[in-house]
Amino acid sequence: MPIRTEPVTINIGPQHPSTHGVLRLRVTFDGEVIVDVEPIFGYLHRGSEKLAEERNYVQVLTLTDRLDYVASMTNNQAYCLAVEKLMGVEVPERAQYLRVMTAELQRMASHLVAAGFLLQDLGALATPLMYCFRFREKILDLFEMLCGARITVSYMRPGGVFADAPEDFWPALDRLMGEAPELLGELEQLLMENEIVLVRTKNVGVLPLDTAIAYSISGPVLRASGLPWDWRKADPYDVYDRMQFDIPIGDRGDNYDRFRVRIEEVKQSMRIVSQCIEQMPPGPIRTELPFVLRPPAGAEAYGRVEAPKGELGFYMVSDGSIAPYRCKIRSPSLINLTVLKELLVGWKLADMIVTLGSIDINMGEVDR
Amino acid sequence: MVPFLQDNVIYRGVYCWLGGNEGNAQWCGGDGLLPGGYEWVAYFVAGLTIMLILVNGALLGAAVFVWAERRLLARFQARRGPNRWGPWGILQPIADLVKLLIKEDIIPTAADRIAFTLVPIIMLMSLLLSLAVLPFARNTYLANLNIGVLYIVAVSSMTTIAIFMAGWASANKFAMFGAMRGVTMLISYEIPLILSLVGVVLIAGSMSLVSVVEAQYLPFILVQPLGALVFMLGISAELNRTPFDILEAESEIVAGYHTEYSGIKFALIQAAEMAGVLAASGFLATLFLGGWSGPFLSTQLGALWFLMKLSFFVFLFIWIRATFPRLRIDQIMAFAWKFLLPLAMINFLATAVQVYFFGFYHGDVPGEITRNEQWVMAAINVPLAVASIVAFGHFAREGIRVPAVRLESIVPIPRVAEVD
Amino acid sequence: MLEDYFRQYGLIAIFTIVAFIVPTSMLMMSFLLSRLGIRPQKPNPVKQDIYECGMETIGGRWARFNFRYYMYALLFVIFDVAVVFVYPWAVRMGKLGLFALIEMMAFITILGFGWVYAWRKRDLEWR
Amino acid sequence: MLFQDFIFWALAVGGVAAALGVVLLRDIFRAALLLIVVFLTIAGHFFLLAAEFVGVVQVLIYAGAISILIIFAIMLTQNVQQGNLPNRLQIPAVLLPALLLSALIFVFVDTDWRLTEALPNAVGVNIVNLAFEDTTFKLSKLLLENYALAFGAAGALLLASIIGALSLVRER
Amino acid sequence: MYGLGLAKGLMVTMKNFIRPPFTVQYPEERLPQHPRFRGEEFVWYDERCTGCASCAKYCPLGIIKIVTSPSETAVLEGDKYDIEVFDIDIGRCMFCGLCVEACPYDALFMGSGFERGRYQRKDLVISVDELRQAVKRPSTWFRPQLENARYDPQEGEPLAWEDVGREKWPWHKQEKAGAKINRTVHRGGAESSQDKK
Amino acid sequence: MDLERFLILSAVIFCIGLYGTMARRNLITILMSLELMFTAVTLAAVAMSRYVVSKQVLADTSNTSEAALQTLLTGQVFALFIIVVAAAEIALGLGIVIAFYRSRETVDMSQANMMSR
Amino acid sequence: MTRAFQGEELARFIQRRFPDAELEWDGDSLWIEPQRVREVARFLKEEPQLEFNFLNAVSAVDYIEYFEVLYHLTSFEHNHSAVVKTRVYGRENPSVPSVVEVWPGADFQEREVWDLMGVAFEGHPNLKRIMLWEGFPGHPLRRDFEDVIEY
Repeated sequence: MPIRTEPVTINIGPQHPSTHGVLRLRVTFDGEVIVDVEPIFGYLHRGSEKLAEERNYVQVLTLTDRLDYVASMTNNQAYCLAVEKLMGVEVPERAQYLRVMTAELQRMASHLVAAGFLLQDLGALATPLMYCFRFREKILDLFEMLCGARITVSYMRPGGVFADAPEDFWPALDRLMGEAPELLGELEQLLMENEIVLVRTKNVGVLPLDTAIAYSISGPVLRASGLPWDWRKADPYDVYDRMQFDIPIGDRGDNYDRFRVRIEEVKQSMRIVSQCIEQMPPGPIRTELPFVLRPPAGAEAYGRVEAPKGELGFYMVSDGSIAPYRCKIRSPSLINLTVLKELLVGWKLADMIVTLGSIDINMGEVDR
Repeated sequence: MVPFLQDNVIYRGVYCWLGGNEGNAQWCGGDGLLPGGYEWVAYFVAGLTIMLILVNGALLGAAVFVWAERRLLARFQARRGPNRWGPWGILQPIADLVKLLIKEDIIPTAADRIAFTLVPIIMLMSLLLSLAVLPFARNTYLANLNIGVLYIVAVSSMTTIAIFMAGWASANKFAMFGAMRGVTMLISYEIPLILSLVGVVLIAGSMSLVSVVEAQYLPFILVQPLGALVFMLGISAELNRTPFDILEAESEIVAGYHTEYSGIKFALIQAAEMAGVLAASGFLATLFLGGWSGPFLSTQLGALWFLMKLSFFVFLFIWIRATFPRLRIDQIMAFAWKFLLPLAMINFLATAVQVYFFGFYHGDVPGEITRNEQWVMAAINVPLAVASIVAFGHFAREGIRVPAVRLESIVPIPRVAEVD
Repeated sequence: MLEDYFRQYGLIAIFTIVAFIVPTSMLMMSFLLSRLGIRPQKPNPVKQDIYECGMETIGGRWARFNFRYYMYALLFVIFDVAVVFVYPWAVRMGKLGLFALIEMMAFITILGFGWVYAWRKRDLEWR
Repeated sequence: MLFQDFIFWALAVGGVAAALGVVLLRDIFRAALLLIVVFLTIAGHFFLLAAEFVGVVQVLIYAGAISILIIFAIMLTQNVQQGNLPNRLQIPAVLLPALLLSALIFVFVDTDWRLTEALPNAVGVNIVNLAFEDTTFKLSKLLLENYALAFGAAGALLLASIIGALSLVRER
Repeated sequence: MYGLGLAKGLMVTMKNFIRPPFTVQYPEERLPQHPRFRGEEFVWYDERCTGCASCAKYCPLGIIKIVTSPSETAVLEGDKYDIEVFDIDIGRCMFCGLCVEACPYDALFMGSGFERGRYQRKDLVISVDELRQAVKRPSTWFRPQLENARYDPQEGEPLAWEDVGREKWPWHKQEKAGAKINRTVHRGGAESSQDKK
Repeated sequence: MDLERFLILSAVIFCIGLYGTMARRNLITILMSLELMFTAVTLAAVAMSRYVVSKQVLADTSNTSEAALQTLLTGQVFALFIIVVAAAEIALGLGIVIAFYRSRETVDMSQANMMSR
Repeated sequence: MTRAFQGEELARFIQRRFPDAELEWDGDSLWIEPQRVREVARFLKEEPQLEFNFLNAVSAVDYIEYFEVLYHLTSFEHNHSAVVKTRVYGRENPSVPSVVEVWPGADFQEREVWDLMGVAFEGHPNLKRIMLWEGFPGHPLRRDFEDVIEY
């Protein structure tokens, strides 16, 4: 008969050094091993969907910046796609290229943050995090040059982007693309073969493919489980159909694969950005639309993009007024969290933090 | 005057200054301040001088180490680090200390007040006590015990109890987690730690640290590469340094066993930890890098050589901390029991056979391994170390395989023909 | 020399007292500062609560722990005893000769059996 | 001798008080901590008795290892704070040790011990000093030659206790 | 061999140890700030503002408060409205710039400051007087005319209201501007600021 | 009085340990008391070794060879063996306590008389 | 390109399996009866020609007289997508069968819809508030929700 060890229930979060925002997990442990997990959230709930119903279509854009504040560009893109679908508006080619380019830069930044924090969770004392942030900082610098803000960009508008890139943006981008492989290579050298990282992440937090699909997992987490599914390929929006890139996928769906897939995706994003630079056509950057949009009454649209965290969708319903009747946000972070319990039970406390980090959630997006 | 006092530079200085009476004239060269018969005062003052040096050295060293670690870590991370207080921010630890001193000292209601308060005292005490046998220059030490090596291990094992007390007394689950993890890890690493020193003792023929330094014709890091490696890893586990810092893993259990500590108690625990790194570097330098002996002028510049070697190890500790993530508890346990323990065993058995052989060769004058013999041992032991690390390495690398991420360019082709 | 021995340990004893006094005096200093009003001392129930990520503690204070920790302690005690016995032999290895060497090897081998047993029974693994 | 006497009495009083605490305290965790204090004071006595190796082994094994094992066992079982209850046999439990103690003290004081001080100084050297200098060195010969069999038996005992204890505790 | 990956990692950190640090010593040393930077202390030109409150209307958070009254000459001479209150609550502002985008007269610009720390929330509200007195270094965000003129809010001179317009003030020139503002209007924004440089 | 005070101290601690083994119900306390008794005996052995000299050594006063001096340390060797035995005892004893706890959910000695069940 | 199923096309599939189902379609959306949601969901997932194994999103819209619950579906095998909707009438206790059994990923989304919109899901294993705290009055995403919280 085994010793009856009383399970210990501990709150991990909301005030914990590494729960990626104000996520609270009620975790029950037996020794070090997790028996039960219950995520409790809502600490950052701002009611974005309700707020969107009281703002006009352009104003809602500023709310989308604050969903996944690590990847505002892709949020903007998803929202703009939905509104454009709603209005039936075409976007000029140059604007599409600019969107794809910024979205890919944003993806790089977001994946770097995810990778950096994953390693922080492994206990790497901020060194890889600092290297990741150094890289990301250069991208954010470009964003500042492009749209005046680093995080909450509000760059895109329904019908295009608000402004063309300034002249000195292009040399700066070229410079970044020149030094990016070295920065990324350094990170890979530091971590990809590091035995400690390998033993900590390999075969830990394994998410089998069928479970991943059943739990509606999307984005790098799904790809790490082995399905080459990427909305940029499956249902190309903007000009992704003109881009050459690969979809990195993992073998087992463990933490290492998720981490590795993100790093590989950064490389692919670099490819896309350089293709954008090459192909960038001249032309207008914004379809002329009134400042206050009035989509036809009863129209509805579901616009989605492959955000760094997964499939980000906006389901918009219009009633013909200046504000959306309903703006439902399909946030990948929330839905990827559904599988958390499946992933964590049976693993140890230390793995819990890493697995949580490898899902790469953003509380701004989970709670909305 | 006993021989042990004659050898000791500081004792001798203080003793001669204060109490050198006629009986000691032949090596003091004159009378001291005190009249005859008061040698015990001189003796006492001399002892206190060294204690003063040790205590202040440890605490100031901890302060400097905090600063150095923060600066160096910042540089490793492409940052700048603290640089506001004083030149290069050198006064930062003082500012921190003042802040912690005048910070409210909170003891949780649920805590066991006595045990809670005793923890920082015990931690600092065991650290300071372990310094007593450290020779930090030629013939400069508080005491040269015959059991020096074991004394260090024994005294520093009291830290384990302190950590456990901290976790238990805090009545905090994170602290308890940290304490249980910490104690389990510390005791697991103590065995390889003790075993790795057997080789040193075998060659030196004594457990006294002074004899160990004197026996090092070659730095023992060459003669005992495995021992040095195991000791280094073991001691960094004992010090809760990365990659073995599971007992205060901030990303998992907040601050581990000292989650509830604040104010001056926290400062003392930190001081004990930081000074612990210095002490450990000191022991590493003494046991494996020749301590105060240097290539030249080791009599005069002993303290300097010692300090340089110590700084080398301190830098190594900081470097490792800046680079590595932390291991998981089961991996840490497996590392201790399946990797370090056999390595320590191999080292100890190999050294025993070698020493026996050389002792046999010497005939009647055992215990003295000459320089050439140490070269021979180094030549044997370095390849042995590499071989055994490779051999036992695969026990520690269970589950590591080549990275496996494929690139797929195509989305799976739909089974139903697309309608476009 | 016994006199020498006692001088050394006398110093260690004094040093023990000093090492006790140093941290204690620092705690006392902090306490005095609070008396002088330099250091604040304003306890309240929330402040003195146990930290558990900003939430109230779930369940009781005393969590009983998994016995896996105990297994390692058990192994440690036995190996510690064994390892300590190596030291007296190590200091005079040269003089003791072949018989002692073989005896020590035998001793270590016997314990090695214990180690191998624990390994084979998977007690060294954290399950 | 004054200093040694002072140390002796300090250690003795502390040790006896801590030992009383071990058996009388209700909080079993504190009792275990006091047990460590007893072990440490006894180690101090060993150093006083010129048995440095035994002293350091006492610190390492009793205070460092056995007490940890005891504390872990306490943490594994219930009722830390109220776990150390007295049973019903209080009166015999006080009487018997008291009787034994008085008998022992009587015997100790009454016996005419052959003391080492009685050993003459041979060739100008104090034999006691010689005997207790570097005890570790001398102990090794006793351990490995005079008591070789016991040494081997200790190894076997340790092996047996590893196997026995592991199989007792292991979860099945 | 086991440990090779660790050694590689150590080499990477050592390489970074030797390099100069990436971060800068902030107050003494500043990173270049791009002209489009959307920052605090909005630049507002009283002369250009008609008090139409488009900015207030398009602010997603509604933090701009405008109170206007017709000036004495307004009815007769077609003068613009007097602005009595123009409060921007910076404490709640999220610097999206929609107010600037909405301004039809190029009267409101983003600023480029970011150091407006205050102890109280009410101190964060910018009043009309502050806006009038502030040094006018507008950000080039959503103002292509400034950008084409390569105006740099960090380095450049403060701009007068005539210099910042998108067009040459067609409606003020004849019937409105002269009534209140006694200035001759003859220079275009873009060219003039280029001339200055 | 040097020897006697050590012996009396040892006796006092031994008797306290004896009281603990008899008067307490918690099995772990009983084991702790046993450890007290063990250390007390160790102390006595070491004290004997330091102060008491055997008949042969006393008789053969001229013999100051190492071998004869070493016999003085026999008590210390005994102490070491006692420590080994104590360690083995505590490991097995606590193992039994844990096994007992596993089947009864208690470490109370007064429950132990139901062992026959 | 992901092929979006037309409502009519999808309806034909469903009618073949559930002949008595009342279906409406319009453009690319399809309405089914609320009580039939779970059956249809299982059919959509298991029918080899459809294989909607991925549930993109569960949404709800408040149209005052009824609530519309939408299921955005995608098939990874065939790379096509569909929108299935259902209307629930009544503002007091609107309720739809839960599809957690079919797509476990609906768990948090259904809880969210319940929390914010007040549409209950029968058979959901753990239907409680997710964003807001227990005891929050009302469901804030409803069009007639009035803020009762005093700040």
